[in-house]
Amino acid sequence: AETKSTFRLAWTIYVGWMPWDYGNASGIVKKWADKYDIDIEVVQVNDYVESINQYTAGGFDATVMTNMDALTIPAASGVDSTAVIIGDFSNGNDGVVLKGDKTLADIKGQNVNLVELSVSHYLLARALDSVSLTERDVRVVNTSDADLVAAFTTDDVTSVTTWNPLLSEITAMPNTSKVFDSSMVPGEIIDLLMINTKTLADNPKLAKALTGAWYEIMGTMQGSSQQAIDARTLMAEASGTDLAGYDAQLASTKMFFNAEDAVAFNNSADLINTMGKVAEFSFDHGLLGEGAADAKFIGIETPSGIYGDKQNIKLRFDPLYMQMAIDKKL
Amino acid sequence: MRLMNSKPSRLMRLALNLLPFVILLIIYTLASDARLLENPSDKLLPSWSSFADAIQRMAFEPSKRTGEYLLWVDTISSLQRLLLGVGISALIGLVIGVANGMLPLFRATLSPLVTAISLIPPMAILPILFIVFGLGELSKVMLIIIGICPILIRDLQLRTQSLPVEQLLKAQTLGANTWQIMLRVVLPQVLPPLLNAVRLTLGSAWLFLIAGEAIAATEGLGYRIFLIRRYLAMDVILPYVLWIAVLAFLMDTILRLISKRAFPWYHGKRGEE
Amino acid sequence: MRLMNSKPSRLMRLALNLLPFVILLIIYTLASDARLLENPSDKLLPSWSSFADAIQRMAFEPSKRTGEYLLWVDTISSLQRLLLGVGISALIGLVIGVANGMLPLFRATLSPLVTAISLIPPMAILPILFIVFGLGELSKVMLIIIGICPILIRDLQLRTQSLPVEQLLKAQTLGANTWQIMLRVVLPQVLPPLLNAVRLTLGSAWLFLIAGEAIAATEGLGYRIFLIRRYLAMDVILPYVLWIAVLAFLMDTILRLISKRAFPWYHGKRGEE
Amino acid sequence: MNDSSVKKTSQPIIEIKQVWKEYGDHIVLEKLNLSVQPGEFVSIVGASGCGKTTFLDMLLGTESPSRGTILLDGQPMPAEPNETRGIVFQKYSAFPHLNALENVMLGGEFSASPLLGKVFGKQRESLREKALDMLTAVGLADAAMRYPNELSGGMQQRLAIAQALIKEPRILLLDEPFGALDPGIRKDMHKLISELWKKRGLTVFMITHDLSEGFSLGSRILVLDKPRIDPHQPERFGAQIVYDIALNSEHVIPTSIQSLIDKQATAKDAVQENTHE
Amino acid sequence: MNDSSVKKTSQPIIEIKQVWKEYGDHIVLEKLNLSVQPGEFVSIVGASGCGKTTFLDMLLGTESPSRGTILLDGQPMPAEPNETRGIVFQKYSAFPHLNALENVMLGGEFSASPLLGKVFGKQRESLREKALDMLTAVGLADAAMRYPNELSGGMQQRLAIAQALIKEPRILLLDEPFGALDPGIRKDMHKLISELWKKRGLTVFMITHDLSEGFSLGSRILVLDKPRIDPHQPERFGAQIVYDIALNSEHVIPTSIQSLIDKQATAKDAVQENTHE
Ligand SMILES: Nc1ncnc2c1ncn2[C@@H]1O[C@H](COP(=O)(O)OP(=O)(O)OP(=O)(O)O)[C@@H](O)[C@H]1O
Ligand SMILES: Nc1ncnc2c1ncn2[C@@H]1O[C@H](COP(=O)(O)OP(=O)(O)OP(=O)(O)O)[C@@H](O)[C@H]1O
Ligand SMILES: [Mg+2]
Ligand SMILES: [Mg+2]
Repeated sequence: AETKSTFRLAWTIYVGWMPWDYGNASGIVKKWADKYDIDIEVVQVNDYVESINQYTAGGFDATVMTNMDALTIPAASGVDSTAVIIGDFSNGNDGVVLKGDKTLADIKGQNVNLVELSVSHYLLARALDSVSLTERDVRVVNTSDADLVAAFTTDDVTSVTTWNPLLSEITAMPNTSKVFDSSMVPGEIIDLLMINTKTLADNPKLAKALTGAWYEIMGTMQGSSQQAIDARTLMAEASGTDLAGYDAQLASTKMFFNAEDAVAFNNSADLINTMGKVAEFSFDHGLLGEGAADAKFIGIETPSGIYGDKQNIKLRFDPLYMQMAIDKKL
Repeated sequence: MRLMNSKPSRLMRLALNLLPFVILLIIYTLASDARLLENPSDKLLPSWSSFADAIQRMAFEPSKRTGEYLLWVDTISSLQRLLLGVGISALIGLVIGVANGMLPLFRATLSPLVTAISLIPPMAILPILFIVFGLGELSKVMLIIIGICPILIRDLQLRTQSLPVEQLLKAQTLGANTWQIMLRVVLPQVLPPLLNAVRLTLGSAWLFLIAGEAIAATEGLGYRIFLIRRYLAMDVILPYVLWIAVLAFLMDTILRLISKRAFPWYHGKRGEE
Repeated sequence: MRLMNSKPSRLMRLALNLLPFVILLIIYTLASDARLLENPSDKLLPSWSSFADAIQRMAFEPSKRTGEYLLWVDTISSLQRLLLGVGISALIGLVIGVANGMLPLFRATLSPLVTAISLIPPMAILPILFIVFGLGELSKVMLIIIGICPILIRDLQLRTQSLPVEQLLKAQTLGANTWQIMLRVVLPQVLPPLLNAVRLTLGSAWLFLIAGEAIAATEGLGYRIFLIRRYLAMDVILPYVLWIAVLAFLMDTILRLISKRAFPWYHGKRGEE
Repeated sequence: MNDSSVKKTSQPIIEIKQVWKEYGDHIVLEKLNLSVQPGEFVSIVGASGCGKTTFLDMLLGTESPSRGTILLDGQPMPAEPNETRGIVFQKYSAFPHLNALENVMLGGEFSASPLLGKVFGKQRESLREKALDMLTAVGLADAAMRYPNELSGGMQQRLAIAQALIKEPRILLLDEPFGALDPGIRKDMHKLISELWKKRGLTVFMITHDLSEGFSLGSRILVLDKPRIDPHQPERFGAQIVYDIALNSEHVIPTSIQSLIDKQATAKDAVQENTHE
Repeated sequence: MNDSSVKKTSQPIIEIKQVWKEYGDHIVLEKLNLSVQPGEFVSIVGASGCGKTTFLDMLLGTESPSRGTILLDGQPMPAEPNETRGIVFQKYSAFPHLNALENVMLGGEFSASPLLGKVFGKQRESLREKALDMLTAVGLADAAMRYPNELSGGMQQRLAIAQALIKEPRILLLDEPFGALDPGIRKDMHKLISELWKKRGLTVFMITHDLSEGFSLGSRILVLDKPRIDPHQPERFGAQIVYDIALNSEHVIPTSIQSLIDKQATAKDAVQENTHE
């Protein structure tokens, strides 16, 4: 057991994670850290994958990531992690776009530009499923997210799968059709705050401080009071857009502004089903590591049960701290 | 008269100098107009007025979020990283290059290692770098150092080795020991080539800086371009790119002038460099 | 005896050559063992046997998804892009460099443009590159070209200009016109420096290749490294990085040998280069 | 002070009339007047930096006079080097990427093939033969296949001479052609150039620092010097032809001339001369 | 064939006993025997590539003999250059980044300041004065503040000599010190070196290609040559000392010796000599 007093949280620019920037800039995180007599350094990392890699390598104690990346990077690397806060799920924030006036079935035979092995890839697989196609019917071209918008303007690119804000930039271009988005598979792309399970066990203060801060931020940014608008304006600018742009992104995100909703989501049986799909997709793409014999190689613990190997639980959904927020015990 | 012998007059030369830039500007304006006519909210080739707006916004209006003038904040933090990275590389290059060049025992030990390192593209080991050096300022500076140091070391080693052996012999007949020869004969003579080599590697240093800032930073020229790239805000990106070019040009010019002033004996000899 | 005068024996030198590599290997092994002891599925510093497995898997077993031998597929497509980019750059560098160096009118027109282009970091203008050259193979090759061509042009221009003016005068007294002088006097003499310059820019070419492949590709060494980074499979990344270093070394060696064989008159003169 | 003692027999090949050469404010040469008959061997001597090379450059066509005219065969001198005037420099004489034979053939190839500057087949054979003859004439037959960097200094100068002569120029310009050679080799070269001059009826201009060389080879010797010097503004007066002497085989070198060569034109020039090296 | 005519008066400063020098299979020098008294001026002549520089390198300590011994004051020769032996090369004589004065002061600074190689204050003043005296002695007082690249060739060699002499070496080694100079300047340098030699009681070894220089300066002349040559394997026999002549002021140069200098050791060496340039 190792108790510490300074911790590092990494976040990357994404609509559902901008609150951390606001919490840091407005002093809310510091306030909560002080309350638990710890220090929390909030670090912005531009490269999303790099932030998770650093977390996996031990460089951060807590990091934001999606449910799929939590499974394929830290968990698959043997780093036992716990989802302490479920911040939101994508409800239209990720989508498949084709050039021209098309429907999803037209995607057959096309090149699809996306960030390979990411949630976009997963979403595409789900989209193809819905029209009885498989990945073999398209050709996936790995394209870095930073360059996707520019790439879409070239004639070589006819279809992409991506997330916001790239998605809204792309759909704003003339002559495009969004043929599928995450609102058609709600609750499958989930944004989490992960904390290393061992660190968490030794230092529950960290989770308490972060959860407390998070729900204070949630309360502040919601609605149309001047304070909320100021908060969202700040988040908008930090993510490189303006208030209108940011609000549009928020609209396609199912934010859990209240801990109650998050806990309900966490405890529902849908979560374990979703994680099962994700695990199967990840296994099919070799993301669970060479040692994985099947999709159930890594155990995933949720309040409604365990998916996969009970001896090898590396990913946990634990509503304890969100529940404490509801109970005002923080 | 043969084409190779016909030299433009001063005025003519100036006109020729400017010609390709004028052509580029015209092409840009035409292409931009055509795209904007088709889609007025096209962001790819912004009009000149959007550039002016963007520059005004980035350079002369405080950011709403932090109250800072973004262009200057970005410039200062990028320049800091760049100068630190290049400065440290120059120092390492000088010390190891001279030692490698002068001392056979050092050379035997370090030369193959330096060669091996120089063969590895730093971009390919970015993840490793970030894990070893963290995501702070250090890793960005280290990326520059790892990228350009092997080049500087090898160049300085070569320069040291190509000093006329007569000079080293003569210094020995004057009673100097290795350390004295290094300090008083070799070091001052490789400083001008060092400045030269630094000028040549500045381009790579900018590349590594931008790559590093794209992965982890909260300000910097490369960071801003990276951040804004996802919105395809070319009205900001292009001025930033030009600004980087201007900075690169200024740094090159300053280094050249420093070298000219500080080492007259070097430049008197070979005016062409 | 002065340190500068003490030379290692042949055997001693070999030992010194290897020393730093042996130290590095030992450090790696210790660090890897320590991490694996703590977390047996740690991927950051894999054990030697995981490397062997990964190499076996990537190089000698068909991929489950595509049935291809990934390492070779990646190598071939990367090499194709690299050779194409470097080859075209060399050609452009030769033609424009020689024309710029020989013809004052050309030089006045193109030289400032080349300088300006060389100051712009190619990574910063990627979106423009895509739009102009598309997202296919062309853009990756173009990234290499834009990255190294200005360097080659400037180097070749310098080499052309530093040919002894006596040679050009003499050729004129032999009745040659500009074209003939270019073809028979200048061109053959700048080929060896061209090969040399290509060798020096290969490192940058690899950088741009990897950067280009990281942005959009379906195979290639850089593509694989960036893709695999998503699940931190250092057991694949490290061998790939070493493989790139080996390829870079081979290409450098081959170019050096070609130059030595094809231009004996050049190397006889200055053995050191 | 132009006490030429050469008889004006026929149309002069070179005529120089009131030529001045200035670089900005710096007057290098002034009031040059000279008339040279075909077949003369003109040695040019003078202190370092006094303008000898500049004078030769004007004959070559790479520099033009600031004032006055230079006539070649009664016509204005072409403003570029061409085949009428061959040249041999002290250094960098041969093209390093061609072997001796190819170096000598090059001139022929230029005129035979305007587009490629390279000939093949029969044409090449005949050029080759001609070039081999020329190499034999300068004593390089055995080294035909060697690259210049495999030749000694003397051999390189032989090659340069062969290269210049194969175009059969009417005028041969030599700028300190033997300055870098060892004494023994130098003597051989003197013999060679004397023979070639006589055999081919060339008009030769040769710059030399070695007075005895100038006297023994030339049929006429020009001495360049500044008759007046303003110590504070040495560049305000240019060098002139202070002696112009016809030579026969028997002669003594006047000590006054020797002293002219030994001095350097001005302190400033001495520095520049060194920088040129 | 070691017909030395120097009387053995005192302990010789240099003694060479049965020295051979080989590079791999290539025998450069063989069977050298020599004894030199303090204060002698030994001129060394010989064909290009015959091993003169190699011989000097052994005296300097940068090369060691393959066989045999070289004694300095009766002790084995140190294997490195040091202050006992000064040297002047044909080129690259001065440190380009220091002006003339600093070049001459450098030797003093090395011994005065082991750590920095640089002295300050009073110590510097005294070194400066000593150096200025030396510069005056070689006639460079006016150029003390100039960098080597601002000096003419002759002035650079004066500087190199001043630099060597300020350490008061017992032996001065000169490798074709005047080979690159113009004839006039060369004569001045001969005077200078003769004076310095006599005034300071130096022992001098000087390589030269110019026989008359060797004869007029030296008190003793060594001629190196290969007495035997196998035309197919020229490297199987090394050069020896074929003449060792004591000189007085009146002398004639034997033509046999002149011809030895003019030839080059072997055709192969001629190429190498050129490559060295
Ligand atoms: N292009 C030029 N611009 C300005 N000054 C020049 C130029 N070329 C030559 N000079 C000056 O003209 C003078 C004569 O130079 P030149 O090379 O003709 O002398 P030289 O007699 O050939 O000397 P040397 O014997 O050293 O070869 C020198 O003072 C030189 O500095
Ligand atoms: N380090 C070396 N390795 C092999 N051979 C060498 C080496 N140094 C000199 N030689 C050979 O030794 C011979 C003598 O060389 P050296 O330079 O002493 O001649 P030299 O008499 O000084 O000639 P020059 O008059 O041209 O200066 C040459 O054939 C040369 O090739
Ligand atoms: Mg001249
Ligand atoms: Mg020698």
